[in-house]
Amino acid sequence: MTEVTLVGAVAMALARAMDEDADVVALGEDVGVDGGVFRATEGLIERFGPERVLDTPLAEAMIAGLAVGMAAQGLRPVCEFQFMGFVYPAIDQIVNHASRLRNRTRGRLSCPMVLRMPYGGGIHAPEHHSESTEAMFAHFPGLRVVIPSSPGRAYGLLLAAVRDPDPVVFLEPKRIYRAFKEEVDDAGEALPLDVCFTLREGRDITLVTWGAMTKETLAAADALAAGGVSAEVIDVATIKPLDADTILASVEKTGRCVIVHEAAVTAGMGAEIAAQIAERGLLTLLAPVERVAGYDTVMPLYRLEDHYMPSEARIAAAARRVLEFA
Amino acid sequence: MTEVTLVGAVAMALARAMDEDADVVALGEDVGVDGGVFRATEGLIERFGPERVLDTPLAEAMIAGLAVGMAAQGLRPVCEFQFMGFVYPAIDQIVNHASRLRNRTRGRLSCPMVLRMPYGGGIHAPEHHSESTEAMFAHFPGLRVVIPSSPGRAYGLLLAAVRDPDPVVFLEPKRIYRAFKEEVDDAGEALPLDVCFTLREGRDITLVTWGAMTKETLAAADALAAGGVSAEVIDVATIKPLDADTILASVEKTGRCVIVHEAAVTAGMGAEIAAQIAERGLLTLLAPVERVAGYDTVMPLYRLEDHYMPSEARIAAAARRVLEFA
Amino acid sequence: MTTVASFEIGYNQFLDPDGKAVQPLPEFARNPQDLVPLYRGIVFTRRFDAKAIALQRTGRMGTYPSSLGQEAVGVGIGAAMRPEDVLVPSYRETAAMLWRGVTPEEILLYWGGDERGADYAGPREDFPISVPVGSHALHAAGVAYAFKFRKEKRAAVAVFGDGATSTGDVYEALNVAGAWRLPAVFVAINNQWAISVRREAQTASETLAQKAIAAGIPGEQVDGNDVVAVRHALDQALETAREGGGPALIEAITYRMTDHTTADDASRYRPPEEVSAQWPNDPVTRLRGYLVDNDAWSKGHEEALIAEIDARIDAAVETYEATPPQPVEAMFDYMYAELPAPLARQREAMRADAAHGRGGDHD
Amino acid sequence: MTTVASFEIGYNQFLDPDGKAVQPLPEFARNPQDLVPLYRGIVFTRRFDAKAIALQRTGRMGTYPSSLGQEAVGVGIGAAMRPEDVLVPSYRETAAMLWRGVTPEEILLYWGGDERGADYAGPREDFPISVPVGSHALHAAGVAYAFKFRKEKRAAVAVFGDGATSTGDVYEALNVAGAWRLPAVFVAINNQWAISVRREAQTASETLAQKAIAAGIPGEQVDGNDVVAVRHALDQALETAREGGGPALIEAITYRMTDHTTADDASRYRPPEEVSAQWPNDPVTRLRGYLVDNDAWSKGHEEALIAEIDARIDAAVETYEATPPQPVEAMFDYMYAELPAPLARQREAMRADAAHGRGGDHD
Ligand SMILES: Cc1ncc(C[n+]2csc(CCOP(=O)(O)OP(=O)(O)O)c2C)c(N)n1
Ligand SMILES: Cc1ncc(C[n+]2csc(CCOP(=O)(O)OP(=O)(O)O)c2C)c(N)n1
Ligand SMILES: [Mg+2]
Ligand SMILES: [Mg+2]
Repeated sequence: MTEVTLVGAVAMALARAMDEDADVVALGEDVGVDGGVFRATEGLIERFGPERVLDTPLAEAMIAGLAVGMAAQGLRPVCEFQFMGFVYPAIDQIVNHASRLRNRTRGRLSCPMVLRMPYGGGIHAPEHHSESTEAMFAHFPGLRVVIPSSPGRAYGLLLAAVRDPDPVVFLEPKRIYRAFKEEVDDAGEALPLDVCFTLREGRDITLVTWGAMTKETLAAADALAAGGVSAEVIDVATIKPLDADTILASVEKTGRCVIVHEAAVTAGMGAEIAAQIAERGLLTLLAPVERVAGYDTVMPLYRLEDHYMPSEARIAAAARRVLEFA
Repeated sequence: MTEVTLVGAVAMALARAMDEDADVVALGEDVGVDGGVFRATEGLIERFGPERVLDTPLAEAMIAGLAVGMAAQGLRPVCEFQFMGFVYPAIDQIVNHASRLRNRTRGRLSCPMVLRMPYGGGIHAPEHHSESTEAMFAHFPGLRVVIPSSPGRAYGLLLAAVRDPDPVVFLEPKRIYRAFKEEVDDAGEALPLDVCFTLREGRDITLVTWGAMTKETLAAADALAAGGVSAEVIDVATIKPLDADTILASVEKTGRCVIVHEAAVTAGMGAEIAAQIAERGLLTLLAPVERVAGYDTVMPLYRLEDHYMPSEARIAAAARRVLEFA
Repeated sequence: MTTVASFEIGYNQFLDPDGKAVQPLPEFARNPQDLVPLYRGIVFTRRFDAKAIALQRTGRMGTYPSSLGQEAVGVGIGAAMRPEDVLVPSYRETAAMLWRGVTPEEILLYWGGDERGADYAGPREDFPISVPVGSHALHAAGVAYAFKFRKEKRAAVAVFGDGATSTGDVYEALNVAGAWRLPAVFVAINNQWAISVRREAQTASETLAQKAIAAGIPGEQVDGNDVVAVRHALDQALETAREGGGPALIEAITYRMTDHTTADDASRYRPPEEVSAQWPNDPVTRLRGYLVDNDAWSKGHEEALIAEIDARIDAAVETYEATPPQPVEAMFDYMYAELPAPLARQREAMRADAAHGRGGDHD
Repeated sequence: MTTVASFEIGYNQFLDPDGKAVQPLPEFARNPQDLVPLYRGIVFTRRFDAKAIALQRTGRMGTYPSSLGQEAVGVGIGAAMRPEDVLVPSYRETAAMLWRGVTPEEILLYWGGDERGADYAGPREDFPISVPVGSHALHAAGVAYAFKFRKEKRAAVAVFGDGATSTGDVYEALNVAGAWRLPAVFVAINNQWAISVRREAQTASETLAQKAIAAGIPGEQVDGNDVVAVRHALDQALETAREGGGPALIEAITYRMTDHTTADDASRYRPPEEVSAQWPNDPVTRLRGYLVDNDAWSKGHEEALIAEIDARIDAAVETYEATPPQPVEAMFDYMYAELPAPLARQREAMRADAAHGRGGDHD
């Protein structure tokens, strides 16, 4: 067992994955001797050499396009995009190629690859460094979209992502890269993809979230608990394919639901979850489903950034509105 | 008044817009002497010359990036992307620049531009020619996303889009480019953006849709009418910003709602609409909200294509389920 | 101002439009008989192409992109590649694909709207056709990286058009291939048109071959209607690539003799005289001329070949037309290695809809 | 094989590292006095830069990208541009921005996390800093198109780094500028590093200037630490561009003397000796040497200049730190020309939340 941060757990999982499978290669900008600008690939080049840890030229479409070719040849590329705000030039390669090569060739060729990137706001970074457009990836058929929210889940889910035979977009909540440490056993054990993790059981209301927002949501659950409210907190973790059953079962129990994400509210992943509840869990609802989410604005520069991000107080207030609804 | 098809109305609106404002320029691949592969720019180069109707080199990021520079200088570029499947290389320019230049400069510079593209399936086209990822655009803050569903609305909404001071993604449902004709008065009158159009009033159920799916949805409404059911049909038209009020008012009246779109269901725009109903209209609902949408698969090649697209029968069946719910 | 770098772009041709050798032919072509297979490949492609267009015109197949007039490029590429090399083609590489062992049946099935047409029984590692112009050049770089990584003497060949050379993807692919000395060969088929846009409107660069200079890799032009020149350039570039000498860009100059695809009408944007002026460059007559002049081909050979090819093509059409469509749920079955639960639910719903006749009945 | 095209890339320098003229200086520099404003610009940038880093280090400002060592490039660009030209910079163009009239206050405000820092009171048409590397080169092409369209004698100048030259966007921008003969000048600041990646790892091309050849436009190298060479190259390229002669690419060779940004630690990936070996090329000492040798500068001048600059910078810091943040709802107010109804609702909800203390209280 090692005490690691979330970013430390990413590095640990990468090393483990590369150790166990010689076809795994890591590529991206500054992933080599620099160890990645967040140090998520620290130590890899020393251990696995420059043929498996590739500092690429600066071109994101190229990173993803290379990975498609590598993966079709049986390698398992793990790409790092330095920030989610810089993945957009690669969208064409991801949506038109990586996500559909298996389908296009009836399974003859496939794209086992991981597209890692730090995402989300809250670190007082410059423009374009605070994106959270996970819903965009979730909408594209053929992808998996996985978001860890703790060192342990970062380790286990990233291992699962690397071993998965299909492309996985792996979004790392950089605001909590170093927010806290956890004991993680580097035993190569993956966590299951495609399922939610119930972080806290509760009876009165279901709080659904993922990524860095688990922190605020758990804090809101604490605040609610202080007022005698028992909140269930679900970390969706794999947002696509969505494990709606776990969420629906929870809402069936509590009758009330608040969904929390920092991405812009319109057509965010919260909409999909609310829609599934409206479709399949309508009769279990005792109150409207609320979304506490980012506004439909560009993430402001850092002086106002904290006002953009859903706060514990906003989450708790929404939960109280939903709880008071009768 | 002229009888025109939807694509004819697009061409008519473009000519009108270029005629009334010398700063409007059209650019894209094959928009010049070829008149666009769907003829949406037919006649423009003859009338306005090659300085205002620009056949570009083949590069979509370039088309959008050029347009950002042009628009910041006060031109009003109208870009054509030959098919929505080829707009992805331009996403970076759209999301990182066009959608936020006004915000980034506190209004000093802005991006009055239209990003036109044929979208959707159903014309038996090759791979990558049948995309409908309107939800992706709707999720990005700072954009307008407009989709006409008739010649009249194509004309009026495109004029509005060109005159709008901000970037507008204008998605043209190519399956109904020539499906029917309408009398359209080329008088330069725009239709309002940001509002839904109620195509048919009804009491029993609300059918919400846009683009080519209005055709199947209206047909389903006919079929329901034959069974004595009065369906209200709403064409959302501007899917971002979303006029949820019109939809909620309708659902308040009917108590039942089916949302129809051909895009993949997960995190599609239907999710946003269902979520808003679950949030703001829950008490008015007499039945779960259903979505009849594309599957979370790649649009199949043409032999199976028709099985992907929501059919009149699927829509009517969903409506009956929702109507029978008690 | 001191000069710090200088570059030259060469052009190569062996057979002139009349089929006369303008310089000694390379080793592989010393014996005229050895060129007969190339001739067969060119003629096969031309006749297959004509049939495909006829199928489209009669509503028996979807949109199809003809390679009329540029068959020699694909055959030259195919002939230079080894089976273990990997082809990463765009949509107009019928000639190279056929040479590599993709069957006429598969090609018809693909353009006939059936994904099984990309599940090649032959070259299992070749990429399917790439429709997003230029995007696949990067895949070739990735494939080449895998070869280099595994120390295999193989090369990847990306083929794309003049229009594609304007895309950032092609540039990025050339650039990384250069930076990493990848065993990749890039072929830009300059057929002078990207749908309605002339080669001159794509770029101010005098040649497309010189795009290589930006990536620090060799670039050269060849007469794309001279299959000997194409094959020779590819032979050399592939050999260099496989031996660790790095990538190259080859511009093959040819002409698109017909519409962009069956959905296009080239008469809208180019005069018929421009097209007819190109017929004297035809790769078929050129190579046939050489073979006949060198007693390697006769009218009898030609008739036998046509008959043989047509029989093969007719058989392919028959198989194609007799192939029932996939079950509708096939659209789900290759999205992931294992069907995730939500998709399984959608698949079930679709089957139920289909059973109730609520499937596709669009017009 | 016949040669069909050939190209040369030149390199230019006027002042060597010791400040000696290696060739006759161009017209604008004939009188040493006329170089004093350039010297002031370089020194201003250097001192401003040091202050900005100090602010960041003491928690009074956010991440900041230093231009230490490459100030002459920006000053040369700024000096060659006319006010009515448009600058399209990346994040490291502090020198050029200051020269163009962006105020120190604005620059501090921007890096201090306030969008108002990009609402320049001076050069109203200049683009804000572009963070997505390479993407803004296309904007310069679009701006240039607008100039050409309106028949204005103006030019757009895009500035980006060596890393950026690997992006498809930069290539696409050069290419369309060439195809359309746009009045755009592209400056690639080759400071040898893209964060931790060496120039040599970006591309196999011997020079970055030769990237121009792929676009069919002129490309040349200059010594980027020689402000005379930079300004001269820009003067010529801008004049050509404004007069309708088309675009150019200029590679300015320099060196990034410090961390990539304040968030970087360059000691992880490059030896300190490599950096110290570059100090003899310093643009400040070089130009000062020339001025002193030519009796255009003295110790007294230097002291007065420093005092003047520091006073100006101190005033800017004071204003910056005294600037209250925008009202929180400012994040809504520039998204669209008119606030759409759903956003107005969100804005109201946010104001209510803020009023109830439910705004940002993150850690
Ligand atoms: C990225 C992208 N943009 C646009 C298209 C539409 N399109 C298909 S082919 C073509 C022209 C391609 O020209 P070229 O590269 O010269 O190849 P050719 O068709 O001549 O073989 C265009 C614009 C596309 N398929 N992909
Ligand atoms: C498209 C994109 N990818 C990645 C980044 C992260 N990043 C910021 S600066 C930089 C290196 C840029 O190097 P160069 O172009 O040489 O400019 P320099 O920083 O040396 O001035 C990188 C990778 C980015 N900002 N944009
Ligand atoms: Mg072509
Ligand atoms: Mg650099």
